[in-house]
Amino acid sequence: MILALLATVLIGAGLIFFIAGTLGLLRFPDVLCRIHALTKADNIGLGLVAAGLALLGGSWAVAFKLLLIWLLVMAAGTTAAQLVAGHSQAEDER
Amino acid sequence: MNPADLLVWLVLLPVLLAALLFVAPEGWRTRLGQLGTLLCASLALLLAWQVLQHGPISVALGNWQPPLGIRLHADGLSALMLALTALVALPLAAHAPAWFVRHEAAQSRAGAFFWPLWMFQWAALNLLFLAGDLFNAYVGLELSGLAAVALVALGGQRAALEAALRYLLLALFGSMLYLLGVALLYGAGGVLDLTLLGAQLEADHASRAALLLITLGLLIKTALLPFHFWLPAAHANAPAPVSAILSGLVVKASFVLLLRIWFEIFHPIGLGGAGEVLGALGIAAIIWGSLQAMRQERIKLLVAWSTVAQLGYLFLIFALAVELAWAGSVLHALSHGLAKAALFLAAGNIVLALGHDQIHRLHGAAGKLPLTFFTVALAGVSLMGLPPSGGFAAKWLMLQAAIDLGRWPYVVAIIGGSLLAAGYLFPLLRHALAGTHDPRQREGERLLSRWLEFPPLLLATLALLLGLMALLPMSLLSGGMPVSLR
Amino acid sequence: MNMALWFTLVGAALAAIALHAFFSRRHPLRRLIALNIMGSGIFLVLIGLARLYPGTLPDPVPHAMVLTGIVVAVSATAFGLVLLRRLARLGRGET
Amino acid sequence: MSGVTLALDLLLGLSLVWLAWRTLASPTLFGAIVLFIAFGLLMALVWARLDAPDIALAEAAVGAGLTGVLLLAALADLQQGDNLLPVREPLRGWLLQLILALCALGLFTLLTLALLGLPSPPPSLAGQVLPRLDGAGASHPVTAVLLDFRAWDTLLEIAVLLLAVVAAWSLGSHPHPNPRIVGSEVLQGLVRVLLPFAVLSAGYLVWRGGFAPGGAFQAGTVLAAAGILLLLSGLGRPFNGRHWLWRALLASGLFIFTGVALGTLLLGGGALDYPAGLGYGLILAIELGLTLTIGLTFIALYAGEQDAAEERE
Repeated sequence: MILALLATVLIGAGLIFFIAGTLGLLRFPDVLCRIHALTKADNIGLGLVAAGLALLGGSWAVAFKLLLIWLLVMAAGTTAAQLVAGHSQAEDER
Repeated sequence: MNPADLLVWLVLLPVLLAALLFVAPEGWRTRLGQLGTLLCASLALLLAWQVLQHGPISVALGNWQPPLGIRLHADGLSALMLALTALVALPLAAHAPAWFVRHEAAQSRAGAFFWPLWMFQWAALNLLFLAGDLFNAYVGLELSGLAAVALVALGGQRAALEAALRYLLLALFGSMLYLLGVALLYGAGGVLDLTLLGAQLEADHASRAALLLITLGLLIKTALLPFHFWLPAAHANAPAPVSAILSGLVVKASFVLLLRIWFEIFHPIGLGGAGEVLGALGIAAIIWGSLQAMRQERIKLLVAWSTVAQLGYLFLIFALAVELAWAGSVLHALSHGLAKAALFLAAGNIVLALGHDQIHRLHGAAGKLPLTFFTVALAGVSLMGLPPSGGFAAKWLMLQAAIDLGRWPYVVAIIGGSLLAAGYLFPLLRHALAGTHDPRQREGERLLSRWLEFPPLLLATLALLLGLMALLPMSLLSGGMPVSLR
Repeated sequence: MNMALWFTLVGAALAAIALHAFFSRRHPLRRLIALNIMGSGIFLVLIGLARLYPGTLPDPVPHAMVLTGIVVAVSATAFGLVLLRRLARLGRGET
Repeated sequence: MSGVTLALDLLLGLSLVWLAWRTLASPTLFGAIVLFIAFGLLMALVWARLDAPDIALAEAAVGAGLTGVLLLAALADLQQGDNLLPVREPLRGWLLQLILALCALGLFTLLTLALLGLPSPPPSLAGQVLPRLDGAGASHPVTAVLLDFRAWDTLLEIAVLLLAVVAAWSLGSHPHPNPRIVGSEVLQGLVRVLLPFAVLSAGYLVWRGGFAPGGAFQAGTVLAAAGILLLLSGLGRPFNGRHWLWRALLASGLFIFTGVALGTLLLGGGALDYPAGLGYGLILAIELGLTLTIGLTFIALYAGEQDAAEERE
């Protein structure tokens, strides 16, 4: 019961980060700011959701898989953000 | 070999050959392709013989019987279409390499890629002629469509690529409509096997909608008027051997599938009223296609528009739903397949030899290319439906069916169509035969090698002989007549 | 309303929208996208029908059909795109 | 709770339709492609909702991922200079617009009537499949249908896949997409990390396919994604189609599949009728071959054929 409550809180908090990130993506003026909002918020947001789900999953194996997913998404997200930023910088300099 | 195994071999052998031809070095492909053609064609003729001797043959793949498994089924109609494909493929195997070598404008690699693509097409055609399962036929349609588009694109020029792209988009759209219809039929009947579906279906909303979608999808692929607009550009801009395959065989595959679905599933549940529409469209195609063919300046476009007109005859069966018309329709598919393949190969030869394809500049060309224009004339006899050709026998059967039923518009259309065909074929021959003898032709130099000239002549002769031997296909067909027509 | 039936209707709507776009758009890239969306709509109809089967597991036959359909669709799309690129390069005068 | 899921299903369906509309109406090609990828991801969610995890995996990987990459690569190529393709979308006449709108509406009405009129529950083959799973070479029903009951379809689908490569290569080589990210060290770092994971998860997916959602298609696409990343990062080079070995590898899946079909036929059992006890092994062999072929095929379709001469440039 306490576990379920904790999980709900974690997932809810994660969703708030997602919403904030999405708002930033939509409202911020330029590419770099948008990336900033997106990656910061989504990394933590996904982490919180994954943590909440891990509590609900009920086994270490599930928790480990969720951890792996979080790490891989962070690695991919970081790389993509870096590539987009580099591309936008190159466009600006042209 | 077990006769049932032949059905599996007829699909798998060309698939295997296509893969081998792709892997083989480009220099080996012609020989390997010719050898493979010989093998596949013998198997097809052997199967036709078996069906003639012992009646229809079925095989359940993986020994899983329908409704769970997939069934291949060879009846008289399949046997005839398989044999037609083999009879077109054999002369083509001699003609195509010579054509690709001579044709300078094509990409250097077109000849090397022709073989694997054609083998894929052959596999798809055989599959569609044998298919007993609606979804399996969908995969066959996609295989055939993609191979056909790639074959058109072998032309290499901008016009060929544009035609190929348009063909691809419409072919895919047609398959989508077909698949949507199959999905509805599965929802309504819970099976994919053609025969089982026919026994199970009722005339409800789902089957009516499926009828409409499947028919539209296959009409686009068969290019019945008003869905013919992609055909002339695609068939006229493709390399000549490819045009022969597309006009002679590929459009017939979707037609045969439609014929089966219509008479095994929909006709029994009494949606025959829609057949009148298809028959009327058939008449319209005969008239409009012929009129357009008369207006063409280029040989290959004329021949392509003639295909639009001749495909119209095939659809008369949907309105004249009786045994005689069924036999006439199938016979027409056979004779048109042979004659049109001959005509396209001959047209390609004329373009190769003269360096242009303008009809009004053909003045006296028959003197330079007597054999090729003789081929054009022979194929024309069959297209116009003059005795003793296969075209004559086919039109005679349809005519008799129309008279028996008292359907006078169809009688007029069948006879008028022959006159219209004469209207676009005679000017071609008149231009070629007219004119003075050019002294330069007298040097005895052959403009075309015999590998180029004899294969189309053979095809045109076969189209002519079909009329004399019409009893053979008729006896094959009588075994596989759909129940709803008996 | 039944959830599976609802998604079959969504599939029907997707097919109808894509049909409209396929004929009202001219750029081949857009028309290929329209065909892909039409395909998704049809697949949705099939899988919805499969889920209407009253068991714990859906009917696997439409699932297999859709998996086959997805691979066929991507093959055709990929070839269409290569054809498109070839045509574009021809238009730019490259070989 | 059911009220919430109902609302979510309604929302999911409506957003799918809305996203499709936005995709098709998008003013720019780039926008259309990006929205199409998003559409694919939403589709994956719907598949999961409809208890179709196999298709959810395939849609996310193939439908959204691979098709998206292919579309973007083509767009990058098309936007280099003028070409023959229409740039502007001329507004069609109102009559045509009206007819088209009526056609679309007609199709929707036709389908709705047909679907609502279906018997409930509709007849299906599920009752045929489930009792026969014991005799099949795979216990996961979808894999059993794909590679045993209807293996013939799958064989021909692999033929379509090879045909797509042959067809694409028959058009001649096209330049490997060469965006600025090639050579990015960050990307190379990521690829080095991801590559072992990709191979591992491809192997896992194939093995899993025998008894649970997964299989050769999903695994092959994971391999293809790894390969495309290798190309993009500049760590790998496109393969040379002039070498027969590459072509043989591309065709290997089809060779194995037709080999099994003809082998079973020649041994007298009937094509694709796996001998008792060998079903599982044969299916696994076919799946491994398919995984490799599917992976290589998608890479080949993405990168195009590279002539040895062009590679040296």
